[in-house]
Amino acid sequence: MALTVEQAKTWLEDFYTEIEAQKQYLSDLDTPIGDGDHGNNMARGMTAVHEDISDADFASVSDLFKKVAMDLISKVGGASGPLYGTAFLEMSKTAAGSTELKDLVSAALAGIEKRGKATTNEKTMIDVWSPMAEKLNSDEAVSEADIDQFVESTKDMVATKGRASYLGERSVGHIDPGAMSSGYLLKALVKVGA
Amino acid sequence: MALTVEQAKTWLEDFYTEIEAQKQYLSDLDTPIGDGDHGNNMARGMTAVHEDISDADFASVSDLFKKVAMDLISKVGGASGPLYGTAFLEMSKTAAGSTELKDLVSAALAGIEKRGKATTNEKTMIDVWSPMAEKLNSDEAVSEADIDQFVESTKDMVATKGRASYLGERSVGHIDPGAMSSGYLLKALVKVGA
Amino acid sequence: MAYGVVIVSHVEQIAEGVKNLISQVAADVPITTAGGTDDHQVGTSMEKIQKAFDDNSADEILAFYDLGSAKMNLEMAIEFTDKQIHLYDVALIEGSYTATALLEAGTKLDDIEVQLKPLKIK
Amino acid sequence: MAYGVVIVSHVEQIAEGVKNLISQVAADVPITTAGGTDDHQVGTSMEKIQKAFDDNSADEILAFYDLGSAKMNLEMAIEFTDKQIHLYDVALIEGSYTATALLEAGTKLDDIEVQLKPLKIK
Ligand SMILES: Nc1ncnc2c1ncn2[C@@H]1O[C@H](COP(=O)(O)OP(=O)(O)O)[C@@H](O)[C@H]1O
Ligand SMILES: Nc1ncnc2c1ncn2[C@@H]1O[C@H](COP(=O)(O)OP(=O)(O)O)[C@@H](O)[C@H]1O
Ligand SMILES: [Mg+2]
Ligand SMILES: [Mg+2]
Ligand SMILES: [Mg+2]
Ligand SMILES: [Mg+2]
Repeated sequence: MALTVEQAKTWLEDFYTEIEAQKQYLSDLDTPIGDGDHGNNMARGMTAVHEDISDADFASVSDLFKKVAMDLISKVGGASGPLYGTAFLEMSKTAAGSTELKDLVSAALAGIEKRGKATTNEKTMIDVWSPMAEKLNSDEAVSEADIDQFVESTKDMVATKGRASYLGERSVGHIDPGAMSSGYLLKALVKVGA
Repeated sequence: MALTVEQAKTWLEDFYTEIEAQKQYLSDLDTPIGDGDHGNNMARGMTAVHEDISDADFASVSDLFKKVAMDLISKVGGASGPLYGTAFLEMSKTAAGSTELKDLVSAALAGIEKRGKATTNEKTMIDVWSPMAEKLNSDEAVSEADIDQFVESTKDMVATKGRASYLGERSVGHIDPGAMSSGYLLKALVKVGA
Repeated sequence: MAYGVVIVSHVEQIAEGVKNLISQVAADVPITTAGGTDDHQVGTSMEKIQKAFDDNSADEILAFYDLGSAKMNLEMAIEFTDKQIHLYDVALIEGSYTATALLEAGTKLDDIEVQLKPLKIK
Repeated sequence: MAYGVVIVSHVEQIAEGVKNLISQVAADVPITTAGGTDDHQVGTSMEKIQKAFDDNSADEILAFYDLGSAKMNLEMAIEFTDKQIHLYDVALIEGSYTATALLEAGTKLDDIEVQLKPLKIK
């Protein structure tokens, strides 16, 4: 269950492909409860990641994640930039000691919570990362269906963080776009089978 | 004590001349406790007034004041625009019935108070208009020295309205620029001897 | 859309920029602006505000402003217009963003005003 | 001047416009801005914020922002800079205007913060 540099690259390339494919859908999710740019934001960030990692060699998972973090921080432009950026920065630090999935995901979650000053049930990406970390930490297997379900759970929540929070009760009935992109990221991670 | 059209024109032309002469000083007064534009604002407004009235005939004081009001409203650009504009609008309405100084000044004061949602002792032009109206209404003579003293009284006040109010206690020790320009206006009025 | 939004600022760039920011979350809300004086200086213009009221396709308008003297010009313009204007003493950017996002989501004016209340700072 | 001001907005025009508005009442306060993303879209950029910190001639900075995600980028930039940054969750225009006018008048930071408190809306 420890991630190699090759697996990490596959993970990120798969995520890049998925973001490209789902770009419009992610922005559409962001339209009723946000500013309609989440897909474009993520695509801008992941294009930079793809360009920087596809032909490059990395001495460690930690180095690779650091590069990813910097690209996301500087290219995304929306809230998801500092959030995913911090997630990868924290994973980079942790990966210097351990690349166990549960350690990486827990580090990412802590980073997102710190950066977003948010917790579960606020209708954000945390509602995907948090149950994911919990399952991994209790050594349970996590299926793609589990992750779909974490994403889906944000639909009935009232947003209290991010742009959707301005809508209050009106945010109910919509899946959170950042939860959806986090779902893609974590499903791609599960698929590499580390 | 009733103002004729000729006297009113003389009044406004004198005020225009004084504003031109004191433009820099008024802006300087506005610098420590405002945005340093009061002299320019008033000059812009009074230049338009001068151009519109100097060669024109007016059937009544009321018509003349209405023109003045419109020029000040559209040209001044700062808070003093709607304030002086409303003062002249109210004087225009009153002048249809009476051009007694005390009636005109009382109408102007009421207009400024309404527009600025302000009262005395807030370090604004009201601190000049209000004691002026009071003296006129008790049929006392008002000298230029009296008016100077109304203006001077704003120096020790704490501003609670307008831009100077952002400075709170720090506004003490400075004469209010709008009080100063109102002083010029009222001294010019006293001088026409209506 | 039944409601429109008018943004009044002392600075043309602020008025335009706020429009950019909020139209991103509310493609269907008519938004017009009045920024700066007629000669593009820092200040406000009652005529520009009247034009922003007129040019707005809605008959009922939520109006937002930056500093106090903009409010005075707004109130004068309100006296001269036939449209129904609601004037809010809230933070300009944050208040107009909140109101516009809620309008886009079809929220009733009463409910919008409840959400604006904590943003009242003037 | 011991203190500088940094304005962070999702929109370049807003950041520039706020600078215009507040520099009018504070000719001596160094003011720098970070508006929009690197490619001039609506959003914020940590690199632009870092540059606004660096380009500001003051070593101690009061920072203001519009929406939440700007704050996240500000906080990241704060972790990377050596300057001392004070971040305020106040209305962007009204708060930065108040603070800058008071700085110009030589007010102490403690007293400025007392005046900013009622403008805290985030
Ligand atoms: N404070 C926060 N904490 C955690 N996640 C957040 C927070 N604010 C926003 N998000 C996440 O970011 C997503 C929006 O990202 P994006 O659209 O790229 O940024 P923006 O809202 O700035 O346009 C939301 O769907 C949500 O998942
Ligand atoms: N609410 C108010 N009530 C009465 N007078 C006011 C008010 N606000 C400002 N003023 C007056 O307006 C003057 C400032 O005018 P000016 O500098 O032309 O406008 P601005 O402050 O918009 O730049 C102040 O000196 C004060 O006398
Ligand atoms: Mg978005
Ligand atoms: Mg965005
Ligand atoms: Mg002024
Ligand atoms: Mg001004």
